[in-house]
Amino acid sequence: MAAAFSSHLPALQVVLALLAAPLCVVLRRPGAAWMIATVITWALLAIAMVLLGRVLETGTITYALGSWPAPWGIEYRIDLANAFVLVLVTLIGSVVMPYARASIPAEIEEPRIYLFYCMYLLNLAGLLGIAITGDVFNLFVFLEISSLSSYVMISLSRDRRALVAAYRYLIMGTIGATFYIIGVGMMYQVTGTLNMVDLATLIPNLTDNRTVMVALAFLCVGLSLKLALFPLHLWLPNAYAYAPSAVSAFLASTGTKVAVYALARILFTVFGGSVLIDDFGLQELLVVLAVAAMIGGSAVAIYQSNVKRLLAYSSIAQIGYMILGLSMASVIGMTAGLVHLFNHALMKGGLFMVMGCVFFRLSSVQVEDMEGLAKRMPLTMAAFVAGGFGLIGMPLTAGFISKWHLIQAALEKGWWGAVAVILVSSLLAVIYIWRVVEAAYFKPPPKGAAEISEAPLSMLVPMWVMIGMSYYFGIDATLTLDITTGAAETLLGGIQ
Amino acid sequence: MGFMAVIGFAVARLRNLFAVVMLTGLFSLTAAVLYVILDAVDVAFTEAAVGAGISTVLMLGTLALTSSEERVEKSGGSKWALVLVVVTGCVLVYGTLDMPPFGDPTAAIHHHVAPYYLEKSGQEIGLPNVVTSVLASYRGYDTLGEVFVIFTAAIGVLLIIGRPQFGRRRSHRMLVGELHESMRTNVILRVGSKLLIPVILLFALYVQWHGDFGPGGGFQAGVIFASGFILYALIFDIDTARTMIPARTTRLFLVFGVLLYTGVGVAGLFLGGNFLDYSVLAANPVSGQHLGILLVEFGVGLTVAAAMISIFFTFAHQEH
Amino acid sequence: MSPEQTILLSILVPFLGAALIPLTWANPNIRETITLITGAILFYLVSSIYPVVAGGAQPSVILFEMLPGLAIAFTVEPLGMIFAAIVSFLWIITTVYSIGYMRGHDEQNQTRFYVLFAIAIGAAIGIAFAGNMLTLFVFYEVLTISTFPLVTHHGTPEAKRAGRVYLGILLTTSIAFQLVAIIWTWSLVGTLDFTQGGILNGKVGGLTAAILLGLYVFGIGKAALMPFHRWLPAAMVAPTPVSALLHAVAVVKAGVFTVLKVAVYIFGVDFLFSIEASQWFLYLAAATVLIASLVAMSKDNLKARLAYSTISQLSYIILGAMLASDLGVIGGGMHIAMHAFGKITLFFCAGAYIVAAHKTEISHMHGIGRVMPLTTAAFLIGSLSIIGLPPMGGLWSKWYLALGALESGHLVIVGVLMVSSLLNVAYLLEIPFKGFFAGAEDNPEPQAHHEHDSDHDHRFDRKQPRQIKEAPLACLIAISITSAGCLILFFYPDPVYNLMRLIVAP
Amino acid sequence: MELIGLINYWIVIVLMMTGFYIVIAHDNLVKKIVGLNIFQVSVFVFYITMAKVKGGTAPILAEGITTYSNPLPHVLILTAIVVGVATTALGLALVVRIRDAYGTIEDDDFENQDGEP
Repeated sequence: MAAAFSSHLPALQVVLALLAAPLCVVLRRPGAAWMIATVITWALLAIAMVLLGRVLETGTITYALGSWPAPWGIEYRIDLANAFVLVLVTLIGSVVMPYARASIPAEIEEPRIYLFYCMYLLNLAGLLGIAITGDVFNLFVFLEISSLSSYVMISLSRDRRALVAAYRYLIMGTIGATFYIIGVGMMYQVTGTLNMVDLATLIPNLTDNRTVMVALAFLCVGLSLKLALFPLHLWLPNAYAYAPSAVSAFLASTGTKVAVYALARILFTVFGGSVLIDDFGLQELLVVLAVAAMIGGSAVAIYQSNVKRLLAYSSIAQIGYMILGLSMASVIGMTAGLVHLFNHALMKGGLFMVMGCVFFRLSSVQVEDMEGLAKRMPLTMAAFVAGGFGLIGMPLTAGFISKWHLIQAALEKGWWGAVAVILVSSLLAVIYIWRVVEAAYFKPPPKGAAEISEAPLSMLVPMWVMIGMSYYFGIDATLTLDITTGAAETLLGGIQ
Repeated sequence: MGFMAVIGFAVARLRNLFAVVMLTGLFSLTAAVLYVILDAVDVAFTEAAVGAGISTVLMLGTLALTSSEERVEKSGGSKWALVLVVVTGCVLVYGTLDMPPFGDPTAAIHHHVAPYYLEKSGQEIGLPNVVTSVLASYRGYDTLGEVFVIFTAAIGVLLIIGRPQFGRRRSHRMLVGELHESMRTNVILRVGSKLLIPVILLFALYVQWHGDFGPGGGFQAGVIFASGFILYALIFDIDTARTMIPARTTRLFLVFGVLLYTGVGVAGLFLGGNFLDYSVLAANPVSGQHLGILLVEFGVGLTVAAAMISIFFTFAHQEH
Repeated sequence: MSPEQTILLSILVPFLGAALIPLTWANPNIRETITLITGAILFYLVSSIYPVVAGGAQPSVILFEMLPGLAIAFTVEPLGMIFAAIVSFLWIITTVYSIGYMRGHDEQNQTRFYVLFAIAIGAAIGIAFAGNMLTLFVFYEVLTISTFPLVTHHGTPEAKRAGRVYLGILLTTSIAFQLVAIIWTWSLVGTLDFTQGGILNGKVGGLTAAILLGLYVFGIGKAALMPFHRWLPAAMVAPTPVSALLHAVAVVKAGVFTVLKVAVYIFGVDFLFSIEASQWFLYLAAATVLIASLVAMSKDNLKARLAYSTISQLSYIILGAMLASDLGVIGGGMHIAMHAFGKITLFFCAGAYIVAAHKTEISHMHGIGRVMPLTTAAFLIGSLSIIGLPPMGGLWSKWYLALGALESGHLVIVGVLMVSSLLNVAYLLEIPFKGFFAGAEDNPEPQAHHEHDSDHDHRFDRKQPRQIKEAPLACLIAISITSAGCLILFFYPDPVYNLMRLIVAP
Repeated sequence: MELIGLINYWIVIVLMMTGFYIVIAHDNLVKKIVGLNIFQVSVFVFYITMAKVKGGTAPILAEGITTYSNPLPHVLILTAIVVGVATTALGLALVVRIRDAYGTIEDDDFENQDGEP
């Protein structure tokens, strides 16, 4: 039986999560729902790892849903790039879930919790579905599953600002999705297919077709809204700032990352990447936006007093790094972008988990309230410092690896301005991390501050596991780099 | 289409949200008519039921819970909005320049994937309605995804505004406000609808099973079924309607629907096919497809109906 | 034990020590014993590698690959041997000193202090033994981060401000310049291994080489070349043992050591000589030597004066590197050793003044030599070594630097060395002379302090009966060992010299 | 003329942009969702328009008919309609909660109440 199922792993990767979600609804018990969500996430991680291993061994895997061959049916197409993303998403989920057990009840009303886990599973399924599919319209459907469930998860926080944040995210997200289907429609109109590989073979015959160009523009704008590329990032800061902490940790390290992957997939697999190199202005545009995000995001982060918001702005800057890497359309640049996708997910996930621990004890994530916190929550704040080093790009952290490659790629292209921007952005990161560190380590606790102790072990351990991984992949980056280099080569296949 | 444009502008200008919502319903209805003209009967069916029916009711419900007048706004931001919109529009128009002319049978769109469906679905699936074949089988996975979207929405609405322990407290007046009051007292409406509702429900069932042959299918049926109930609740009493289908039941149906669909897919796995491969469900591939589509459409119908009803009642149970 | 294992162990030992120290939470005696034992083991390990290196071998070990093709690797070559030996030896001494100082001064958070100290030493050893530029950079940053809490040890607003400057400059330079230089080098030549003769030699054009050199020299902020020197005076808010070992030896020497490494193994002496830009940095270093000396003269705070003196002395070593001649490099390498012993003595003395007499300002130290004769005598010895007068070790390094300057034909530099020595005399000898020979009546009236009741505490009245009130014994032991070191190095500079010869003529 | 064949698309574009304008220019939360609806419906019309084949009939197989309109866009739009209504429902649910929490459904009132941008 096991052997029979092993060929169906691509389908199970998504379907397991889909199946588990309704089960949570039926069970109606928070503990049981948590248990299901956790076990399923771990199982999905295992599946993703097996798939990654298989792709490394034998190359691209395809799976025809309903046994209808593409392009008539929908196919799953797993190469190194998305196998890598699948592992990332499930990995983050696997670490966040144990953490959620204590964190979620502190931030969501008890009777809603079991439904929350249902939403989480749907979100996970949506993200995995986006990553794994080889069909542009199927991507839209799963994009919507993940988006709708993120809106809901964000709105569950007890802070009323989360409602407005979720609403705005919903509006912008839906506009993004609508732009995306306009683009898909136009592509379908001139090619007659929705399959990515099929599109990739047809589009080169349509160079200079204005419809294709506009389709590309709409696809890019739509996905950029989802991945919060400057200046389409407006929904992100509040959404991450006011969402429940476990949700922030999960979404910040997966949601935008999957959208970045989707953009790369559209640009490089579907459009063959040549659109970037040809005289179209798209490359320049992406670079400019990425640079603006890197500087702007970091600069605004400095002035935030809500630390989760600060981290959210930092995310906008870090997304700029990824887009910069992608837009270089070179193997090193793409590797840098993809490896940063992974590394940043670990670091930012870890940092949001830190803030979850802080919120758990302090019921606030304002810098002023965190004064003198290092004495009272030493392990938590040490994790913040450790994660912060990653954002800055100190050696031995995963952030260093990303920065190393990004600078190398920029040097290879001779883009000195980009090098300068990367450096300036890292230095700005020093400042905003320092602000929090200073408050926590060098200020006395505010008068009348409640006696608080360390966060519970069930939150500390996953948090440190996440931070620890960001160090592990900073110290020995050969594994991630081998995979991302392979993935970059796959994605860039159209260019070489 | 010109009519739709007029409605669109009217919506943009009007401040009375009530009127705006009604116009939106009208907009959807017009679109539905248009779809019929353009040969998309299935879509027209759905649009009419969803766009003109469910969406409008939900919006009205929201208005009753919030306020029905839009405040006069400052015009500061809207200039930029206008510029942005015009630019986007121009880009789109630019994009149309290389599009095939309207209705051109030689366009690429009609010559790559689509002909396969039109030519082969007759033998491979054996249903006259190609839309159903594509929907439920060729692209059945999309449809599965979409069922999950509606499932997400239903659970999401429950999470956002649902009462955590709903089903126990029954005393909440629903709030489609004055509308509701006046309807309830209107004898003609009451009698008329009493006659009508069973017909609607029957019609829904017909649409459900007929989807294989003519326009119709799970979505349409589900939405119509839900509409029937909603109508009943509007005209009679929300609590009575609620007792007929308690929250637990809706939720059970909701879950059952999605599980049915997914289950059919998984059954394909156990029987040696790929996920959602219906051909292996029966000895003969074509009858396997038949069976699969039937079950799947039923799952869709159940989910959609349960989701719509659940969403509606959740809204209706809000206190002002 | 093979040399390779020894290398790994000697990097591991300080970190192990750091891990053990917190386990002794409440007991200072055990804590300090562990530190001492760790130091002793470390010194034993490092010195056991000496014969191997002196014999001309360069044991090396690859730990693991960090990036594909780039490993964390260690190679012990003569320069690193010198640096490691100095650091590990002086750590023991400094620990002895710390025991006296930290207890005598009732410092807070002593456990944290010892832990971070051990980590910093580990990082310094890592820098010394680094086999490629990436490894060096990693430990370089570890050193920056681990010393930061030591600088802000007191947690006062002043310490915080200083910490900000410290971290700001060191991180900015290393991230913005050094890292770029390293990555650029990597993408140009595909290796970062320290190689005899240089890896860039002949591979890059003049302009690129010039920019790279600039990125490296400025990027190594720890070398405190002007205008990136501000962090060093700022770091003086730290407890004195930190200033002594880290900011006179480990951290700053890590900086100039890196400059030397880059000059010798990344560029290669010959290639460096052919780059015109090396001349600019030569003169920038010369300017730093002079300006820092002048600033030092204007400082009344003893530790601040010593800090500027350090800046000046560090540029001697940069000078040696930029002379791009064999003798210059030898002089630079030797100066690492000579200056280390001299300057640590001076800082120990400064700390002793703080602990025993609570004096920080030079203008309050008149007559202090009569109260603390041993300390002040040691100060004199240290000063003489820094100035470069016989019979102190400092003579040799200046001698070779001057020879190197002559060899390269830079007469101006010889002049700079002369003038600088004179300035050293002026700002360093002031303290022992006034300490021994000036009385309280020679004190300039400190107007600002006049209204303080406690004002007379700051002076030592010749008419009062002499009370010898020396620093704690532990401090004195440390001071005497290091000042003896200055003397010994005059008579036996051979170990250092021989190692340096190996670098230029293997 | 070729351009005449495109006029249909242009009208659809005007519709889309009307909806888009309502979404971004209006501050009222319900109206934004209405705009979103109109925007999406217009996109659906766009899809259906492109599926039309002159002289074709609805894609329900029958004897004697050889030209059908393209069925695939119909399928896609069926899916998209449901996605649309799901989004609308969620959006409206959020509006209801926002109204509970803030007492208003005008976008620019929230900042004033929360006291930070």
